[in-house]
Amino acid sequence: MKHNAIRFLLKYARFMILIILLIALSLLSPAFLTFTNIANVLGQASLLIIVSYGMTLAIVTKGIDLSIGSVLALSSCIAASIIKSQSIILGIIIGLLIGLLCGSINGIMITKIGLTPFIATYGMDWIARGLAYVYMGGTQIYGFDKAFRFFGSGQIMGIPVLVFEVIFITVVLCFLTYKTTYGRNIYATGSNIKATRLAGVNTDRMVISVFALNGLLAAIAGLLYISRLNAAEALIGTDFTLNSIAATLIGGTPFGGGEGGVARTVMGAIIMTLLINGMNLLEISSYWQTATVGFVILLSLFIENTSKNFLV
Amino acid sequence: MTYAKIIKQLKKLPGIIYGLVIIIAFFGVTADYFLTFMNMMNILKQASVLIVVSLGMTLAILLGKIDMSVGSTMSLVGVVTGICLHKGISIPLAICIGMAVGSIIGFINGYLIGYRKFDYWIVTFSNMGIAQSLALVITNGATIPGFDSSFRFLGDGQIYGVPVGILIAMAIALAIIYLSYNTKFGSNIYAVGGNEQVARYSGIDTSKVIFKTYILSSLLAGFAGILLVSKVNSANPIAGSGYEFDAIAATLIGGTPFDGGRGGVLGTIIGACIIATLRNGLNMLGLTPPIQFTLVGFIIILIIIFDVLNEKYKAKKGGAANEA
Amino acid sequence: GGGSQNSQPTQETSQEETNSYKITLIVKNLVNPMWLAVKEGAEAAAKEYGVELTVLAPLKADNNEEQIRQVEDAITKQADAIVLIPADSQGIIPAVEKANQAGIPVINVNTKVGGGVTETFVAVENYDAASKVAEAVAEKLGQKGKVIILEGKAGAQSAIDLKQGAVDTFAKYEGIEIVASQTANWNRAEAMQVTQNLLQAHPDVNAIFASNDEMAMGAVEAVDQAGLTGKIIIAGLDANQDALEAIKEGKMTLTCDKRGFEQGYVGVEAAVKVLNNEPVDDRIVIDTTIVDESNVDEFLK
Amino acid sequence: MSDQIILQLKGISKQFPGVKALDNVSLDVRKGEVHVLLGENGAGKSTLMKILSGVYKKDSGKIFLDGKEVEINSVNDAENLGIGIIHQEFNLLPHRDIAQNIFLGKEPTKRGPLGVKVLDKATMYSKCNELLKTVGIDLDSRILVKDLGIAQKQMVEIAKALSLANLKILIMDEPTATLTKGEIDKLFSIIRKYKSMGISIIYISHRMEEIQVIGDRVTVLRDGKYIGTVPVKETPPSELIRMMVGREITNLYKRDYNEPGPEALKVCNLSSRGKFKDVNFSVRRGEIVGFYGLVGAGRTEVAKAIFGEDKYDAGEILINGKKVKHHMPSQAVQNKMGLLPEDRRDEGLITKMLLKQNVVQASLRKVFPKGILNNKVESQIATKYITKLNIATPDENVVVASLSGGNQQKVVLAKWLLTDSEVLIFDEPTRGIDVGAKAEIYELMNDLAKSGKAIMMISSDLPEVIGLSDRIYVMYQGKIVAEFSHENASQERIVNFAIGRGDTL
Ligand SMILES: Nc1ncnc2c1ncn2[C@@H]1O[C@H](COP(=O)(O)OP(=O)(O)OP(=O)(O)O)[C@@H](O)[C@H]1O
Ligand SMILES: Nc1ncnc2c1ncn2[C@@H]1O[C@H](COP(=O)(O)OP(=O)(O)OP(=O)(O)O)[C@@H](O)[C@H]1O
Ligand SMILES: [Mg+2]
Ligand SMILES: [Mg+2]
Repeated sequence: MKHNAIRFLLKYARFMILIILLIALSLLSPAFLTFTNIANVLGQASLLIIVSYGMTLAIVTKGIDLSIGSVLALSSCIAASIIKSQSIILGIIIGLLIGLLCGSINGIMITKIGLTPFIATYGMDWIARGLAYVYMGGTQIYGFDKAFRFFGSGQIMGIPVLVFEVIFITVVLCFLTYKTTYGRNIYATGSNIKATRLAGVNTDRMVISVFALNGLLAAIAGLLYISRLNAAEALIGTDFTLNSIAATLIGGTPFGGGEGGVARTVMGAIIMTLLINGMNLLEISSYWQTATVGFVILLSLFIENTSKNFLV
Repeated sequence: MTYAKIIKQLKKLPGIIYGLVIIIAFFGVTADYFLTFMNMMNILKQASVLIVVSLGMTLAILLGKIDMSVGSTMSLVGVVTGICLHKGISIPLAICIGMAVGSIIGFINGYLIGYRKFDYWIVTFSNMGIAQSLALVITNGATIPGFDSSFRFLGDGQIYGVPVGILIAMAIALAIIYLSYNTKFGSNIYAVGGNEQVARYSGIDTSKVIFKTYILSSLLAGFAGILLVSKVNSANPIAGSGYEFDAIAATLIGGTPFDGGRGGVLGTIIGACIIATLRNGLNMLGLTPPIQFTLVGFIIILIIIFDVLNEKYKAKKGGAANEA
Repeated sequence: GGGSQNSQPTQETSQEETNSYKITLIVKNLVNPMWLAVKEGAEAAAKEYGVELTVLAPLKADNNEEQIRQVEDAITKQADAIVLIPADSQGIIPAVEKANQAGIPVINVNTKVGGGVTETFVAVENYDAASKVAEAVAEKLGQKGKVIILEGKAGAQSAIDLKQGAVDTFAKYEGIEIVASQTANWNRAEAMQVTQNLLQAHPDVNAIFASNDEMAMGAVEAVDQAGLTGKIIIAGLDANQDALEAIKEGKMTLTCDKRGFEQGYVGVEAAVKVLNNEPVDDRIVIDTTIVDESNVDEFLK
Repeated sequence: MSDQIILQLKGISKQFPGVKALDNVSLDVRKGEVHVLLGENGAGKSTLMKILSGVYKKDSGKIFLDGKEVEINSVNDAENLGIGIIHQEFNLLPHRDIAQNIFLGKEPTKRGPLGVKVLDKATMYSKCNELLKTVGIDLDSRILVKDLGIAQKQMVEIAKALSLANLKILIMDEPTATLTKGEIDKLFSIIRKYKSMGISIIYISHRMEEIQVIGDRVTVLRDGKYIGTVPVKETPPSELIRMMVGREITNLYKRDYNEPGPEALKVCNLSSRGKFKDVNFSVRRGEIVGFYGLVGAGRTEVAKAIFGEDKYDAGEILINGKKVKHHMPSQAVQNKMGLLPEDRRDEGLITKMLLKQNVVQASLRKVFPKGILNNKVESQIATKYITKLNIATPDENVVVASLSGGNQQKVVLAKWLLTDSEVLIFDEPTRGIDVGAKAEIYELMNDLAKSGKAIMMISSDLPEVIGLSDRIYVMYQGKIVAEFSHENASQERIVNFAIGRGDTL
């Protein structure tokens, strides 16, 4: 009985931290626990959640994707110009295709040429960012159609549309990774690629598809991003790479492959967004922001480790 | 040393050295003024700070781990040293205080990762944030300006036309090369990175090895921070940010992969030189940043592909040799 | 060939002209429209005076160390003059000193270098510009109200100057209270997020001072989504095109034209004068202009 | 050998979450004897030895060395007491060279510049070469371990254990599982030499015939409990097996030879530079075809090439008469082939995953044709195989890493049985498996053959090869040098071919 309770706590340690954070912030700031603020936080977390899903999948396959932010920028910049000059649908399709393409190239460099994921995606990061700069030539594209803006900044019953979109993507990805043989093979590939290959799984295809999916998610996030901000420029998304790694790890997907998963990452991304929200509300000097995130992460590790020791 | 011996030593160098040679040859042909003594010194000087941080990063990666906090440790140590200098504290003491503060970051990293078995990425990432905040808070976000010339000599002085910064970086590099290839501690780092369980089963105190390595990494980062401050003659609280990724890149380009236990600092030094040469060369060609961006990515990937193919070729040749 | 050379005579022809000067312009970055304007101005001057211009910027935006490298590389390439917009006033000094030693004149633009010898300073000081904007905001506020400041990247020189200019100016008005000052890293998305958050804590805020137009546009989006457009004064700096349009639409209140084109043009012009041994003033002031709905049409392209 | 007792273990117990691995086990070891530990997979042999060598901490019990009670809390403690161990699984760093591995954690040092302690590489390499000579392997001590064959790695492990300065007790946990006859003989002569120097050896093996040759006394464990200690000479193997598994095993190699069906796998002139050359053989339905050879003979390489894991330069492969070219194992699996790899930990299992997940891994497409997983189905299948193969595990939801070696091997087997492959390649199928389980596996293989599957079996266990195969191919230096039918196979002739002497008898 007692063990079960602790096991539960351990499994949901991240969730507990989230709850503690919520309680603490509600007590500290009256503005925190309001409908609009919570809706805001969820809307703000959405894009991070989407890109972090891609990062999580890459990390589950024992890789990493440093190009997420740049692929996001490149695909959304090109999409933006088409959306402005031609049609919304065509822009979206091309944007998604570019994401898919960049991701697939990453996957191919990793599997067929044998580059490590870090190097392949690090190189892609430079290239995609550079191409975005070249394409935009330092200018910005702004002022999109109402219809397009709805995806990123619309609201339904006061709740950002983004939230619904993220829920949809989450359901799809959870199903894909936890409930299908494809998902199982992703985890197997991440745990032991050789044994998985020898068990008859086309592991190259697994890795390429994961990175392609990754690129696609980055492109989706990019489209929502420009829709939300009503502008596209080459430098967007720079912070997404590091933040998505952080959200993945805080959520509890470790490096080393084969463990964790997208369901945990939601938690990590929301915790990170809440921290920023809380600090803004409490007017903590921006100098302390990175440290606060650091402290909270370390704290969560402490809680997790102590409960683990308690269990044994 | 005889000629044959030199050749033998050269052959031991990581294959990536060819990558460096090719880049130098390329820019030598395409960019005016590239192959001048002054420019070579420039490149080395520009590489020297990166070399020093990358050495620490390489040790962490050899452990099979990583140290994300090196960049902000650089900043923190830099501003602490800067503040001390402005308070009139003597140069050696100011450096010691700065390094001591930096080693606290390493101490926390090492303790939590080595003894408490916390995830290395999360710990060093958190400390990256904490060190960054501390640097900003103690300076109130502002740059600490100008120091006197004896301090500046470290990063910016010259001896017979050779910048002092290069000499210092070289001395540190030699020490770390020696440490990693010729001491028990160095060999233990490889063992822990190769397989922690094997190391433990062989009687190595793996926690201690991890602990010491992280302290060393933060000390090297700290020293790089001081070199940087001396070179730019001012201490900026965000000066080191971004160095962690460059250091990782230098390490990986130099042939030390993430899984740990293989590779070495020698390759990293070449890796850092490749990055510095690339940036310098592209500047010398007068290319605009967008094009530079794209080219940096392409060239890094090309170099690594070249290296991977080279390794494959070597492996194949080795296989054929076994036939005999 | 690089993009920077496309807009000027090709290398061979310019090298044949023996008297064509080689000038290197180093800016803070090339991702902000402001510096692009500077680049364009410089290129226009280069064309006019027939000089060979190289424009460089750090790959990592606003990185001091890279700027130092670029100065060093320009010295190696034996540039005739360097036009410099430093990302860090103090950090750039060693590079300026090196240029001095090499006998290469340095023309300082926009952000003042903290030491070394410069031929002239083409001044558009961030501190002054921010003061001007803050004053305009105060005026629109009727000298009283609650203000939020959106800061640039923590630790960056211009972020510090801009914030200080605003803070000092607002302090002059008793009725004005700065209720929050947070960083949004020059970044539109972050500015939107921070503004959303701050609007929760301070629903009664009257004005938002953003240290650049990017962040101001983020604030515009946040305010728009909160349904408060028109009720909150939003001010930025740089006079980016989308900010100007927002002013025209009434979503944003004012910005400040820092006249990037002129900065670049005058910088190169000053360099040519120095090289021709013509006299230049120690300080060439470029006037900044506040742009609001009254005069926005003059600035819209 | 004297009767002097050097090591005594008294009442040792050890509990793992969910398993009582050792329950009040006592044992004494005499000076200069080879003390064999015998027991089924999961009996607790390795656990006991890990306690003795300082890897695990015991829950209770006492250890006496030379009559004095000792505390062993770390590997260093054990080494200082002169206890060396060769672990069941490899404990080598692939990217370091032989000498660095052998002296890992105890590198010789000297005073270097500035008086700091530095590695004494010269001494290390010369000592290492000496050691390698003792062990009887002719290798340069600067070769990286990753470039060694599996048997050579094992010899390096042995050298590593022998490098201990004051060696008193040497534990060998299944040292011969990866060795072929030649190396086993070498190992035995080393053991005899050390024995004569008064060093005691604790020897774990599942190969009954070895015990007769090298053992002095045998201690049997079952389910973590002490069963008894008997002298080898006076105890027939059948009695040892009875003590160990609690029942008689009369006929280990049970095999019904039937008329084989059509050729299922045919390999023509297969060559791969530096690995093997002009390999020709065939396996028919209902046949078990044995492959024997020394280490590095190239058997595994041939298997991997057929399976699409390795590339080959020339030759062709026919399955059911149809030419195939596998670029990757997934294609081989689609062609109804299965490979049970020789290295279960790195190639056979996903040790982080659950038992049931491993069992279905190679058959996901078959079991879940819609691509959607079903937990219940998975559990049902796994439970069936746990019963069928007698896998010792609490349930199907355990992480595979926590199973004993033999039981892990059974999981790999289960994985391939589930696939319904028609051509099965078994690379060392019983490596590290106890006699009881071996008997079960042999029976399964016999059944598979009877049901018309074609089995290619690579094995370094000669009695197993002879006892089970319809036909036997012998490989030497990448070439097939002989073929025997089961009627005319003789141990001596096979060995002679395997060591390259041809038919000189
Ligand atoms: N680290 C561990 N965690 C949990 N259970 C363990 C662990 N190590 C061993 N066990 C369990 O303890 C029991 C004894 O295992 P041990 O490895 O000692 O068996 P063994 O006699 O060496 O078997 P084999 O002949 O297969 O090597 C088994 O049930 C095994 O599953
Ligand atoms: N002399 C050698 N030097 C280096 N590597 C070798 C040598 N001999 C064999 N190897 C390697 O050892 C491994 C084992 O060889 P292989 O699998 O072909 O032998 P095998 O006949 O299957 O024997 P076993 O299954 O007993 O290992 C292969 O990877 C092979 O390349
Ligand atoms: Mg065992
Ligand atoms: Mg083999």
